[in-house]
Amino acid sequence: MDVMYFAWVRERIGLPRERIDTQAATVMDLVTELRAREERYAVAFEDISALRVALDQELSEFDAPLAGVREVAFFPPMTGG
Amino acid sequence: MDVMYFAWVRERIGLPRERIDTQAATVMDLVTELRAREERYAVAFEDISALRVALDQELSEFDAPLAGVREVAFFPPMTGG
Amino acid sequence: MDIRVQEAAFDAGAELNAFSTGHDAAGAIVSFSGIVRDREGGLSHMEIEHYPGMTEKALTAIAAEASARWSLADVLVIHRHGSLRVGDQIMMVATAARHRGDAFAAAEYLMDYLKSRAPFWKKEVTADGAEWVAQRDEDEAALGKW
Amino acid sequence: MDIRVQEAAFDAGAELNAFSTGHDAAGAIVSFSGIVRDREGGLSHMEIEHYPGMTEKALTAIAAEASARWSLADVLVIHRHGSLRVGDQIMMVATAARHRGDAFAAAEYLMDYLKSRAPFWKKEVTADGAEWVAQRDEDEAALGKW
Repeated sequence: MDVMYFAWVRERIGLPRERIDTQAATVMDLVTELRAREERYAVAFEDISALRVALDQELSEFDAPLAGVREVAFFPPMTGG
Repeated sequence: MDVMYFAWVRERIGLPRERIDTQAATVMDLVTELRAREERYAVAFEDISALRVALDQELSEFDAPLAGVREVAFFPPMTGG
Repeated sequence: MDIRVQEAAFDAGAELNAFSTGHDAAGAIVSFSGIVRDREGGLSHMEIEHYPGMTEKALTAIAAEASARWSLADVLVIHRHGSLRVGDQIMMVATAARHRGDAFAAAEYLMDYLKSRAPFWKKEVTADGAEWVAQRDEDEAALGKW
Repeated sequence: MDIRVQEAAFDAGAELNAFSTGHDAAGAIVSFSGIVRDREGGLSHMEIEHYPGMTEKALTAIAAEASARWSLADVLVIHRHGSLRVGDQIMMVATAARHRGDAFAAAEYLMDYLKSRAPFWKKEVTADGAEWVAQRDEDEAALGKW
């Protein structure tokens, strides 16, 4: 699946998107996998209450299932307008 | 005192302003005097719930005193904007 | 604060751009503009009468009250009188604030009070004759929320 | 409905004028525009990042919801991304309606949802470095009123 990062999540992880092969059942399972990868992921995902997640470009929740999802995006709360 | 009429009050009475010498104590007393003058005044002032009054260019009430007032204006509810 | 009562047409877009510049900390701008519409069909033109002297005072008082209630950097009110055609700009208000909530609330307050408390009267002229626009109950009721 | 996400600058006044024409019965137009301000002093520029694809979908969904909730003749949303300087227009929304209450409520709803639900992120760059703008608690809280 495609995993995308925006704003300071992108900066902490150091890349805007990557392709990840995962068996994670939920967003939270994916976060746990990512945290275990490297320090920069652990730092980016340290406090998920400061993060938002979108599944296939729709805002979602961290307990949402990933079955059938092609694109996951992590980012801080939006600050447009 | 100067008495002014706007919108359909002006049209019914047939003039925009006139000078009136009156001893009326309140706006309502003045209305009663005007109604007694001629049919066109009686028609214009028939239903004062459909009218508004300003004293010296400030919105006021029909029971307000006229002492010291130089300019009285009668008009329908405003419809600007 | 800029309050204008005028017969001449104005360019709402140009006014919005001019109003939007120069407020150092106020990044939120709300505008309302009112345009003559032919709601029922057959409108020839609209005539707007006002009460010179009182109009400016009433608008200034309404704008001052809005500035006292909300944190505003600036207020603009322009209202035309005289004869207007379909599509013409009747009036506009604009507010500048640091926070958008203040700009929105103040602009709506200005409109609610301008509508029912500033001495303007509209007359719609059609081929069938002329008719003074009646106040809508909801316009008077709108004041209750402030 | 006109939703635009673009890097290029736009002229809010010209957009307002274009938007204001051609809605037969909608005489009430409300606009909101957001402008880059140097609130604390020392702002060099602002960078706005967004999520291409999702941004347009989110804005379209918000505008569709506003159109479902209120009686609107038209909705305009323009939001820039990329590098912006002090005084630049960041974005604007505009609503056209027959009644001003609908135009005001829909414009404020659009802004509240756009602010917290459309994927834009602002970064302020000063001589001291760059900082991502944090969400204000009151922006999230603003959604509660709808």
